[in-house]
Amino acid sequence: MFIPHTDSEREEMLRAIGVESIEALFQDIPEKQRFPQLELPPALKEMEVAQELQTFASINETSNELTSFLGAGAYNHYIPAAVDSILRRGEFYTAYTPYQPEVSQGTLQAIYEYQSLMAALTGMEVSNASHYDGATAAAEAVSMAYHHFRGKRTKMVISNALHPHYRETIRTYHRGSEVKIVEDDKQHSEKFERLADLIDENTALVYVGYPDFFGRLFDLTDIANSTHGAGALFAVSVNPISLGLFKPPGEFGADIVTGEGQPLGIPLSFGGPYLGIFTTRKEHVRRMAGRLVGETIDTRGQRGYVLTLTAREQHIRRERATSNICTNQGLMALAATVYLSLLGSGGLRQVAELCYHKAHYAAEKLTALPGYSLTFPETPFFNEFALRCPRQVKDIIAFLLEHDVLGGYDLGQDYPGMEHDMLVAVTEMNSREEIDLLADRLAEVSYD
Amino acid sequence: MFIPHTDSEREEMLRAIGVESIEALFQDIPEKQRFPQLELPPALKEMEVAQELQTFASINETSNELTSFLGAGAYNHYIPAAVDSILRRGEFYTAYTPYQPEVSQGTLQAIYEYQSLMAALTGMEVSNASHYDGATAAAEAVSMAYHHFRGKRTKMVISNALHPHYRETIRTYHRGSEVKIVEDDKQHSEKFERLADLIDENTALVYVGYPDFFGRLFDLTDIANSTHGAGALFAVSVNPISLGLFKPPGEFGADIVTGEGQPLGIPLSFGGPYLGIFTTRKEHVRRMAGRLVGETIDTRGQRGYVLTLTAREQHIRRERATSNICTNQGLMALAATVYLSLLGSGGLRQVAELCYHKAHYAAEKLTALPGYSLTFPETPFFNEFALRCPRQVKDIIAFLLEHDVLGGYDLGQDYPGMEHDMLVAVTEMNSREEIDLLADRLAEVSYD
Amino acid sequence: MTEPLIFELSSPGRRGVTFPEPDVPRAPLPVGLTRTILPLPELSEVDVIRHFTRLSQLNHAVDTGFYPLGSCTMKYNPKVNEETCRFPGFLQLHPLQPFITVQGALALMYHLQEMLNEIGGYAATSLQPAAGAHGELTGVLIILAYLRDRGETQRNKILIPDSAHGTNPATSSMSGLTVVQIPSDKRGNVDLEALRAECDDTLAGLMITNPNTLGLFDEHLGEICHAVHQAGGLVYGDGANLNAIMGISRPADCGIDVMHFNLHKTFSTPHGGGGPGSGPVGVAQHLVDYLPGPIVDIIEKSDDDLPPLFSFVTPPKSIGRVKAFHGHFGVFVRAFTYILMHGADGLRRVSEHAVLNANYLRVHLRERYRIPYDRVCMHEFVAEGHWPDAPDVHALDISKRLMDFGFHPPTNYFPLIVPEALMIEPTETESKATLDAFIDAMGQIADEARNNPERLKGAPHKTPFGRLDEVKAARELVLCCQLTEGPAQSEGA
Amino acid sequence: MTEPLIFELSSPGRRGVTFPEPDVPRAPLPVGLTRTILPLPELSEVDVIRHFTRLSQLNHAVDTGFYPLGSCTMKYNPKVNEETCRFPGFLQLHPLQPFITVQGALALMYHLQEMLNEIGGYAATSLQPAAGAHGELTGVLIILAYLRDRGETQRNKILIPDSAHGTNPATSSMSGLTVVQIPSDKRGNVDLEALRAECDDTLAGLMITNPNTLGLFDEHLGEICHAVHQAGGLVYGDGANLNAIMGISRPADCGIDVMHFNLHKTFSTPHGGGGPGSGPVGVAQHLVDYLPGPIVDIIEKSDDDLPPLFSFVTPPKSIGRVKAFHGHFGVFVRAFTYILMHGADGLRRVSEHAVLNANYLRVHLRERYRIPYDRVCMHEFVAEGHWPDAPDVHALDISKRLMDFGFHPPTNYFPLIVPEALMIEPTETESKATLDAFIDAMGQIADEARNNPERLKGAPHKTPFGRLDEVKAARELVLCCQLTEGPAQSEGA
Ligand SMILES: Cc1ncc(COP(=O)(O)O)c(C=O)c1O
Ligand SMILES: Cc1ncc(COP(=O)(O)O)c(C=O)c1O
Repeated sequence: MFIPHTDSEREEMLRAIGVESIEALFQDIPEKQRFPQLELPPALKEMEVAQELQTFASINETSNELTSFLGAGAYNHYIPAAVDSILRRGEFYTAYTPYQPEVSQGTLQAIYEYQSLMAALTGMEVSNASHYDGATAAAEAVSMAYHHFRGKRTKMVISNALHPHYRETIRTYHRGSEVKIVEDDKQHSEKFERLADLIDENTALVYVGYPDFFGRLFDLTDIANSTHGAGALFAVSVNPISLGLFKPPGEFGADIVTGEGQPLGIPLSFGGPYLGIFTTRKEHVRRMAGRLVGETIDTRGQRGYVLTLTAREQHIRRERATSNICTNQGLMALAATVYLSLLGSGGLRQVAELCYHKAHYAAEKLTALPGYSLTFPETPFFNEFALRCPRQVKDIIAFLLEHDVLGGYDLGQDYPGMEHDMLVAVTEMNSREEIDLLADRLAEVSYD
Repeated sequence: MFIPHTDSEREEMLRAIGVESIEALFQDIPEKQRFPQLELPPALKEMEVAQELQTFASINETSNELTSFLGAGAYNHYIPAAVDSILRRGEFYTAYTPYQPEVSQGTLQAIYEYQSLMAALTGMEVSNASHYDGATAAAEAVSMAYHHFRGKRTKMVISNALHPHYRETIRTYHRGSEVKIVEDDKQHSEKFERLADLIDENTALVYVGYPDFFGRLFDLTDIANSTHGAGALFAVSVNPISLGLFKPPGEFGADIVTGEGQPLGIPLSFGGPYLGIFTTRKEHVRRMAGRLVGETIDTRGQRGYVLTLTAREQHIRRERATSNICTNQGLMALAATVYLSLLGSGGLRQVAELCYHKAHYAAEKLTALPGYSLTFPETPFFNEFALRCPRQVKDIIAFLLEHDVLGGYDLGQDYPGMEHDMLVAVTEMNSREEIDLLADRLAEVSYD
Repeated sequence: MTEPLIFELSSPGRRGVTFPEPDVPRAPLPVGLTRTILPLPELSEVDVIRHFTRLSQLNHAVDTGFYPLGSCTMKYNPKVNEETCRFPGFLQLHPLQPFITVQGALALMYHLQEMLNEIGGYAATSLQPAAGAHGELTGVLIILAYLRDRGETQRNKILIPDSAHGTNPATSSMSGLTVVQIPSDKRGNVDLEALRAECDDTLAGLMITNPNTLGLFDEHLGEICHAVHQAGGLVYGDGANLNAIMGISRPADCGIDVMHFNLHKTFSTPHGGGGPGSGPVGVAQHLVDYLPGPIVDIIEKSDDDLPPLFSFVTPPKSIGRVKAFHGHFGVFVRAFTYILMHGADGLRRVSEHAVLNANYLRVHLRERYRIPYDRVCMHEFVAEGHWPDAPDVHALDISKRLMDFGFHPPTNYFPLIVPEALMIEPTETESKATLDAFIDAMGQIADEARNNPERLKGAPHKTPFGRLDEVKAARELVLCCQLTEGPAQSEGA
Repeated sequence: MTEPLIFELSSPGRRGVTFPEPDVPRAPLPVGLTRTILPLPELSEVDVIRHFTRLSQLNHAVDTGFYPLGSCTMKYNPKVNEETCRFPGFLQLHPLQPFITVQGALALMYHLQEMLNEIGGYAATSLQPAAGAHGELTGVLIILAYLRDRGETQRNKILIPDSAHGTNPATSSMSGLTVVQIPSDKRGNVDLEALRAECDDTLAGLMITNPNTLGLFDEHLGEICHAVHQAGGLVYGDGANLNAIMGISRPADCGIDVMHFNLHKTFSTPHGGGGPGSGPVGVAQHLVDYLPGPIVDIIEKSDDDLPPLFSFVTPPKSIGRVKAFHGHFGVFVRAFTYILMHGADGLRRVSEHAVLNANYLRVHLRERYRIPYDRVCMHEFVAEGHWPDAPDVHALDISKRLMDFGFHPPTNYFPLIVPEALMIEPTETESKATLDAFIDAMGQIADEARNNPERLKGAPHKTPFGRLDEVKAARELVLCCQLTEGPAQSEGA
């Protein structure tokens, strides 16, 4: 078990402390509130708990047992076995934030490599050591923009096609502040005209998804220019896998790139823990939240790494900190680092291409069925697309589930009027047969 | 992938060697036999192979999906998660035999601890670093006895109740030698009278199981005395879990103890890799086969460990070696070491008790059913017992399987005349409900 | 030997993992959107494994030795947790699957919510927050939503003791509140008078850590909460130190209206080299409707044959979600496993032994170190890492020297109210033998401070790296590397 | 810092793992048979994890660095193997389950048998042998059974080249055969004349390793096998060096009647710090009936709807089983995974690059080291670790000094026919960068042998341990420890 004390050791220790019993150590607690009898299930031994948890697990139907086309911000990618074999190393996962660099170079160098990889992938100059997830990274980007203008610009122009959870999280984070969130509508054209119309001299930030929640990819040049023309910052939320194939936001002039890092070697795990990516330009580094690792040398002349610019952080700057973040997603950042190191540029490109080609094959197959069409037929997409269906998506999903198929995501949940639009995600894990199967099943769905 | 060479590196290397192509390196092979086209399945990528193997795995019905009472030399025990977490450490499993002690102290000290644990558990003085399994350990014990008498005694008296696979392995190993194997019959009494009768002045070794293949436990005092009285060596094959509760063979005066170490934290894994335990008295150490680790110090005065008495082994003594064994079961010995370290004396005793009490509950339940009785009603047993059934065991097993119960082992396979005797094993993994379920099912089996 | 950077190990064209060729026709790529350069490192699998294996060995971790990092509860992380959270039935669940396909996961979350409610004394808990600080933000936003809902828009002041963790004030200002710092009294409690003086009708609430960061149970906790409540404010509890009081005292019973739990501290989930954590927030009845959604509830009660039906529901006045999806499920599985293995008595034993260990260290170390608030402590205590007769030696030197003994240093320079703070939290999973060895090392260091201060100033000596130049790092700001040709293998001699 | 022994970390009454109380009545224990003392160590889980984690870090391993241990094929062990072999559908199978419940496992074994047949050119393969030496014993017993079956009881002589591994002669004498050693010729081949001289009617056979332990493909292999066959003997192939010739040459095609495969060498299954291995034995048609049983066969062919039905069968004249159950199934899963990932072309590429790497090292090292049989080698080669102008420096010193560069030394003092042998097998999984770094280190060592021989004699310097006193170990024979009170924690300073 986990408490190593033997009876005699406990006695000896109490004697050293000079108390009669362990209970005596809790005199400071008012008697009325002391030693409540908690009602919890009886303690299980390891052997029993493993069986009990297996029971919980086996009640679920996994994305592996079902044929899954569900994405919407979390994707079923192949995770090379080497990733978890590194994550299982106790030296990594049972350490904490590397406050003491002399005995934490493993973690520190890995974070430094993570920062380097994220900067390279997004085409930006600096990366922090992680945020909680894609949603909170977006919320932190909004804070950063607000602080960038020292509160003088308060308007945040956010694409309605940014992930609904991210938009909601941004709103929650900024409930108490002066920040004003404005959105366009989902139908904005390739030129982001509606979004651009919202930009004014009070605008601190313009935020778009790339790919957006509907899987769409736009050329961001014009919207970046409009944003910068108004003196605002331009932020882009990405799916990192797509950057194996598509131009990084940095090339479009983004000031901030955030994203959900889950596709980079992190299991679905019912929604977490995932990884919030955050990169920016060097000029903004002091206003960026989160931990940061920098290169230096040690007393023996060896190259090494330390947490740096800690004066931005809550433990030093307290109420004037850039954010309250402390514990981050260290191990998930390590997963992404190992994943990208294994795949390299060739492997990442291959995964991105597989997703792209399979998704396009699926789109072609499904739109060939009577009654089905693309919701946004004009726009390029990456590995996910909105499919207009002949019946309400919620019925279609229920029908598919009867055939052990996890259909896509019901867009009507977030976008009123889209009750017939299903977001279909395809990854390298979906075989052609699975896609054909989906098509066969969908063909069976009759019109209303 | 696993071959790191890029095209340009390959070119450079060929140039350095001074050949035009890789093919040119194989000139020594006669052309006729060079570059055969092998017919193997097309190469799969990691992602595909993981799915493919999952398909093979899922076709099987595991001892976890079924309710299992199958033992007969391999047992379904709980393996604490900490065991595999150590076995997964690359520093352990991707190293080899610790020939170079300066960079192998991890393996060496772990083996030394293994030797110490095995000696303590069996009540003996020295242990080797492992044999392949319980069967080959037994075969090596026979060789050792033969060499002990320098070939002057050739008769090996072996209990017919030793595991049938072990007896067969002993015979195979000694096909080419002068060794003569004689067995008693399974019905020998608690006093081993029949076995004792076979002992004479040509007898080198007397071998018994403890518990034996039928799960039975005997007081070994008399047979040990008879053996020693004739000047022969006394060997005992054990189930190590039983030694958490029962007198170790060392206390009965055994000269050699062997056994199958699988129950000590090693998964069933369809029969292997397992662990051959081999311990003996110090006087025999030079004739013991297998690797051996001893304590010493290094040039800096630190306590350390090395392979020792290597002059017994094949790589030094060649045709005069004690055995040909080279690669052994290192990682499995590590598993047993971690398992025993976690359980300690208290935990091992607890497991042994659980097995004992549950098996006895099962015996009571099952023999209360009409038509069922103990085959050996007089003899104490550990966690396994022979159950006389009202029908042929092979039919019973088939019937139970229809109800997702893995019945016991059909003793008729090895012991003619025992077609109605089923060997039933019970471990801490079998709940009372499972045992009751077995009883319910067996009650349904009608008489012939 | 330093380890090259992953980029320095790269060789163009090399591949660690490859994927199958597409089994579908290739679609044309959109013009002008594809990327031309993708500067990622290229390695084989063995290079990657060696690199990260060697890196890992440069870390101190709970799995390699004692890690008494105060305020962080670096207890042992049971290995069975690492198995259960990896069961395919958990790992391969998509967060947006129809609820009917994830009843096991929902049941687990529901039971975990209930367990945390019971441990903290709360009416409801949201598992969504990702870490302690995230829980703080959630809790403070809940307090604000509650007050605003009652029309109390003028309440913009939050009180924070001077011993508080930096996340407390940072959270407050993120939430738009004005922070007023409250001093501590001589016994390490919140200064009750100072607190009362601020209890007016601009008060939104108080953020309190109890046991506090000195490791002390505030002797006036009841009065403090009462004062805040009287003034119309609410009390937020920073649950970082819950490891001291499970089954000993329930925060809600003491008057704390809302509190976050740290699953990565109290409930043994691993710290991951910085994260992930998980910071569920529990609330008393009056705040239940404000929790971030969704949380898990039973939507159809069980009957004889059928188990209950679980689903996500969003509380009616929810502040909204604080992150995507439902929180750190993988961390929940570990914490749930841990709680199941302990039960009520086991959790109480955990807290009892955490406190026993801290006091054992305290009474031994006070022989050589000044302990400013020296009374029976809870799970941790704070010593001063400085002596008048060794003026050059500082807490940092002691910390670095401890590394030579195979120990991770305590938390340094926090809480701010103790000069040269060494904040020591042994946790319950350490044996007396380990504590004794630590006491010996601390004793030897106290000797060296007088006899051989250079040994401390130059420490650590036996770690793979010596002290690192933090000034240089902050000045030069080299924050990422570029693809360069570098040494492929480190050298000997 | 040395690590205490597990027994020294023990504290009586401590528990690492506990089990539930029995859910059945306790049965009385048999009188006089129960044990009174059980002297096992008593630790908590964290103590155990720390102990073995720290121990592991004292090892060099493939996962930490280059490991060119000749004859052992220390190639990289793919991580996916470690996952597939742990699938519950494999791990939780009892070896004696009814065959109908284990069709997946049997199919895997059947396909692996077939694959090995194809790679070696054999008619049938038994997967049962546990390691290379065990395969040798199996193979030699098969040869004997075959000969005895034909009434040739006089054939008791086995020929073994002087370059052979020690397991070959040891196996032969275990099998009751008389070993005659055959010298090697100047080009490192078996001396054909010497061989022919022994080819009489007492000949049982020849054990040959090809490529041999010098890393050379015997230029007369065909003639050798022919000579043995002519004399009525059979040829056993020690397959330790198969990594050089997959898809390059099939041993059976060259006349080798029976051969063992080393799954733990050629097929990338991990060496486990000494094992487990797996040594399947392939045989040509005339020996098929003698294989140890059981092996897997199809007992009902597949038809349109149904897959084939697999079961165990025992060959009619089987020598009998050589161990319990069916062999190292967990190792089979890894090897099967590996072969599936490579296919025919991939395996050939493996051998090609193993040979490329060895020759690359050879041509660079021969500038500084004598290579006695210096011709194009296969997957390994043997250098002399000694120079006339540095008489005090030996192969062992070079080996120890290599450790300071982060490399595992080559195999020392084997094969016996090369004085001061350094047997170097890089394997195909090492990159040119690693080989170059090794060449540099070997060059520096060759310099030091002249300039600074003391540096070599005193090596290693940078490992956690210096040279160990083997004489003391063999003299004092301390082979296990007893429960004693010991230091619980290692010390600093
Ligand atoms: C007292 C206290 N409060 C809050 C926090 C922040 O918690 P987290 O790091 O999980 O965000 C910490 C972290 O160490 C802490 O010690
Ligand atoms: C040439 C040769 N033959 C046989 C063996 C014995 O194989 P194993 O160790 O698998 O028993 C070895 C082992 O290293 C070897 O190198």
